[in-house]
Amino acid sequence: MKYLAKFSLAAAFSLASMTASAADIKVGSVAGVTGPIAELVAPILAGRNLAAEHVNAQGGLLQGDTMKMVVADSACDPKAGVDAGGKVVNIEQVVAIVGASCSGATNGMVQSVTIPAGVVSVSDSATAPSITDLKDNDLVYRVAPSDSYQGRALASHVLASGIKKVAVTYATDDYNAGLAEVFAREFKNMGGTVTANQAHEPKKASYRGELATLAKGGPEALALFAYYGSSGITIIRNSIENGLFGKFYAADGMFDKSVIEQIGADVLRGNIDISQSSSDYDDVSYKLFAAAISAKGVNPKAPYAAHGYDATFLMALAIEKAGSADRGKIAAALRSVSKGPGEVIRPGEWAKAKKLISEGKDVNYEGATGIVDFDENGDVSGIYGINTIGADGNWQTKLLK
Amino acid sequence: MLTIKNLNKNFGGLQAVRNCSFEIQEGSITGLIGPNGAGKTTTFNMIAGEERPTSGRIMFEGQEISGLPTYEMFHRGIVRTFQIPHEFSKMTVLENLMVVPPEQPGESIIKNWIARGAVMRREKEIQERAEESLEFLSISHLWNQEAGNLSGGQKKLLELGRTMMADAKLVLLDEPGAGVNPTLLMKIRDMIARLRSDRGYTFCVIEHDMDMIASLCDPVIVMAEGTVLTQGNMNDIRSNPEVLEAYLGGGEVQ
Amino acid sequence: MIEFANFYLIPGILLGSIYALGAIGITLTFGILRFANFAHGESMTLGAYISFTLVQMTGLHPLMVMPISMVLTIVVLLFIDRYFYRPFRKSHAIMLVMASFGMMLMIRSVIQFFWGVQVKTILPGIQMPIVFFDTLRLSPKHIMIIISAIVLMLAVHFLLSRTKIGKAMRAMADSPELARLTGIDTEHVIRTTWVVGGALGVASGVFLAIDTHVETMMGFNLLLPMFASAILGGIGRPYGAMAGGLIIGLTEELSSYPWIGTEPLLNPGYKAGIAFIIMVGMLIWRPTGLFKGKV
Amino acid sequence: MEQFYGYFLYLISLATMGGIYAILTLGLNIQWGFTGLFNVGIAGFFAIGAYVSAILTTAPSIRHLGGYQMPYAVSFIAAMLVSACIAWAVGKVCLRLRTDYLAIATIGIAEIFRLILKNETWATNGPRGVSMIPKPFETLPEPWNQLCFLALVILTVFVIYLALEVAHKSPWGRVMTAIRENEIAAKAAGKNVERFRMQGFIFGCMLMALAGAYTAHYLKFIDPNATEPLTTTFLVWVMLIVGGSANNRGAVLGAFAMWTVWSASEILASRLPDELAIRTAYIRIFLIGFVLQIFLQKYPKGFLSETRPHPRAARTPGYSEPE
Repeated sequence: MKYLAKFSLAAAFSLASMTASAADIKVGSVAGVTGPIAELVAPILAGRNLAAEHVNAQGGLLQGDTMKMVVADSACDPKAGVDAGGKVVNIEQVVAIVGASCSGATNGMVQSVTIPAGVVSVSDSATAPSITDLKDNDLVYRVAPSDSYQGRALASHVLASGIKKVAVTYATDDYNAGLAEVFAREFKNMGGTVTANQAHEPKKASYRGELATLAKGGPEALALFAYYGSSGITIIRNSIENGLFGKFYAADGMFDKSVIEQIGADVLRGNIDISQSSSDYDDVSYKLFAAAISAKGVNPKAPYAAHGYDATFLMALAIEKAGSADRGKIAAALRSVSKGPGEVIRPGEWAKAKKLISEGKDVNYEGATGIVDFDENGDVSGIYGINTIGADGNWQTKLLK
Repeated sequence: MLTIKNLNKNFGGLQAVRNCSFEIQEGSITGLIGPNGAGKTTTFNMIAGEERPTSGRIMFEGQEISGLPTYEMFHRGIVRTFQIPHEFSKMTVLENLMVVPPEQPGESIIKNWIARGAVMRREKEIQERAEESLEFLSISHLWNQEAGNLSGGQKKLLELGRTMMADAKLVLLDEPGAGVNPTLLMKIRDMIARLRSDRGYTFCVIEHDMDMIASLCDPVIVMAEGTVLTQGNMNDIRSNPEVLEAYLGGGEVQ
Repeated sequence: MIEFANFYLIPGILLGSIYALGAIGITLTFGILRFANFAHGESMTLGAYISFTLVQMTGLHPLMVMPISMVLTIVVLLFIDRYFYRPFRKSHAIMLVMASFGMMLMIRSVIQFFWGVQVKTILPGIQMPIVFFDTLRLSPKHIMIIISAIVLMLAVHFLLSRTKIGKAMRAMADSPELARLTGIDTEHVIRTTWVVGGALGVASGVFLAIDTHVETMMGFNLLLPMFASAILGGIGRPYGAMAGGLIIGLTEELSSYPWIGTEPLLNPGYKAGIAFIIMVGMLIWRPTGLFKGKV
Repeated sequence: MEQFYGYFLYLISLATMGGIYAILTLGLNIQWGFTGLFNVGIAGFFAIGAYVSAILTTAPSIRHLGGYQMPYAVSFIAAMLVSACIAWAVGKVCLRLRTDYLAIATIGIAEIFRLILKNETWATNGPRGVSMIPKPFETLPEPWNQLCFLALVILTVFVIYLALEVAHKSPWGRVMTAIRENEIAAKAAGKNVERFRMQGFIFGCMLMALAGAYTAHYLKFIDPNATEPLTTTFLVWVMLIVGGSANNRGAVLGAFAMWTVWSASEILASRLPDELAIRTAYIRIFLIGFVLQIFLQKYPKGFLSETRPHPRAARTPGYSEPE
């Protein structure tokens, strides 16, 4: 009996140590692997993993520990988000979380798991303004800027390009509905006219009827808030084929190669401007990131891939800065590594950062998506680019100042 | 007690019941005979509320009841049995009977939670009554059998037992003797007679066994091609040439 | 007025013919195998994905490879029928509904596993419409889809009215017991049902893919309108399904026409609910459908 | 030590969600197990409950209807009542038709409901959902708040279970069984079949709404994605079939077992390399469908088959126990 007890205790401990071996520091990587935005998630995960790879290749965390990303599926569903968060926090004992992807899943996960558990999280693609309002004990951060910023940025861009009257249509999902709301409000405030503002149900076969009504009242362009896959491409195609709209303004849900592939570069050239919470593509930080991820066969401009990288890299810096895999200390360190004072660290420069931190110096991460300085709400202001189609038939980005 | 006036029932192009009118007197055991396809069962279905008449009226105790749903008919005291027994096959014989009584407080889901006492008291009464019925039918030894496992004859008895559990006034029996051995047939006949005298039920019986009709029923109504051909006592019927005609040479009417 | 035709009527007819083709399969399984096949949308998706792969491999037009993808999809359907539906032939229909329910999840996740969830295009690029009489705009691919749909529906009509197996199918949809008594080989009829329903399903999937794109949820999104079409037309009535599909497709598109004033009559966000509302109305007032199907 | 505390917390969350699913399965068991109604719109009634309770309890917000700050008891009851009314209307139309129609109609209802949630932004904040929903016991320290919430859920499951056991064994349950066994005979026995079906349908839908309300408070957030049919309708069906329909214990068992499998299978999947881990997510869904098929074909009764209590041996002489 005694032996049995001893044995099972030993077995239990070895099991426990197996799941959290001394050389691993686990970071949760929660993303909507299945569900409505599954198609966007693969490049985001690639971004996150690239950051972890850089860390591990250049000396690892703390005493050479491996930064291990533990994937969990939040399915864009708050139920799944809470479940996924619970698993990485409690079973995997992660020290911090990158994610979740969708605002809804993030909202559920942080409110009912990570905030109570005192685990810090950095989302790379949750943009809902409501996340700003949460009582988060300084535990919820995001490198994806709130929609409020992007809506405003796009609105001013549209006016700046000489368009005074637009029609707005948005897909009924959390991301696009929010953006459209901000855009329409800001556009009006800045003196523009919104001739029509209509929701549309994603994934329908045709939007010709909707577009015909939207085209009334003489709008000069269509402001389109949709994911490219669920309705965006169909809407552009329907519009062009039927001569309803020729000029489009869209947000980053539309930013994908397949828009060009499916519609054709020549038709779209000069006729589509897509705002994107992006990066300064001339910035040295972005170039470092782009080179590294292109080598993996992933498009560096894929929506939120760069954000995935930055979120993960910041988390690694916070762990290093905290000096231990202690959840509370990591949370406390996160903001300080994101902004000055301190020496600037860029994507891929882990070895340098590690050395500086070990010498007790401050670091300031300037990432692929910009300077990523967390404000008091854990948000970043972000920078926006406008993508147009270049002579080579690819997206070309101009930074919005 | 029951009056049927100019009843019609069409199924698509087929007219199953045609201008059918008859009366059932209180306290009688009325026989309903006729060749296959004469519309007897359809008439039953309409009286019991399973089918809605295309036109015509059904009056019960002076009230129009045509087109009312089955449970309404049941609550007015019209209870039926089926030619092919319909039992609740996975339930025990006792339960089969205990389902039937109307207005059980336990049939309200809420009363089961808040008025257990009343429910249990009524259950006890019902169970006693069911056991009495089983004894009357002399199948009490089968009380705990699943009804689906019973023999054809036993199922017929169970059908009869169901009518005893209801507060029936008029009982419609659809071929109680079909597929039953002669001994049991005699028993069923006696039971029907006793139920009339003891409990005051009125019966209407569809039956092909003419001996049974002759010894049990008065009057007898003959239906053919969806309408009433004639009615009277069995002797009159036997000598009626139209009836013989209807039965294709009268082979079945002895 | 011409705007009405261009942007509401023609898309409505187009959508309607896609629904109609899918609904024929639903109504046939409903009539002959006596169950609501929840996996029908997924067989459309599967057909579209197979066609997509074939187009990628051969570079041919989707319509050219469609027959091959029909055959492949039908093979899958027959396999599914043999191992997942046949064991329930004698059970209550609801078991089949549930089995088809599980099948829906299985087929879809297999598609997602092999092809991924990225949206794919089967016919890239923009096709500018041909303009008739200066105003009426018809895109060549839409003409092609509508003509192909009409050809397929005529083929179904020929099959049901002229061939022996077609007559047997109709007999079985009318009354399975009677059909069995008259010596119809029911298994053969059932296989033919899968063949016909599958082929039409693939066609409607490919047409939808040509009009829009290939996507893993495309079949499921069509399921409700197709059920509605089948019910509207009367269960077990292939001609009813065709009419029902057209009506539902048209109503969906016309619902957002600015009949009164300049605003769409119905918020287009609710477009997907139209099919359902027609269906409920039908269930209340005339559950047998336009063509007197089964209840 | 922390690892074990983690396991403990995970077990709490597993049991909480399992318990919420048990409420759903018990609701479905009334409909399918007792009454034989094929409801595929579980997500719709779940959503009704979740939103009604969320809107009634949240603090005022510019984003959605709210600010009523009602006590939980009121909001839970309101959620169930609203669901009951909608269930009544649906039942009125569909219950007299073949069972498949109910399936199609309910799946339609669920979709319509999602459309309403997405489009009526003034009330529901549209696709962005209702955030900062209060959670019972959340002011207690960790892990007591979670334990108390779990206790609330388990207590609810237990009370519902007892109530349903009583109902199943009662004359009400007897009539329900009779209707399922032989509808014609039940009608001939004077039972108002439509009314009993309606009762079953409404009671089931009320429980689904309650589960929805609990979920909203548990997640502290609700949006239309949380009412996705895959995890709110299909998974519940598999739970009931696997556990054993018409058996309340089976329903509860199936809910806890399948939720554990569903949730824990991901822990294994996350051990795989990334590329595979992403794809495994789809294998999980495939397996859910496959498990359903296996149980339908091989074990149609599930783990626990239906048991109906038979009346006890009578006192009247002449009765003997069957051999």
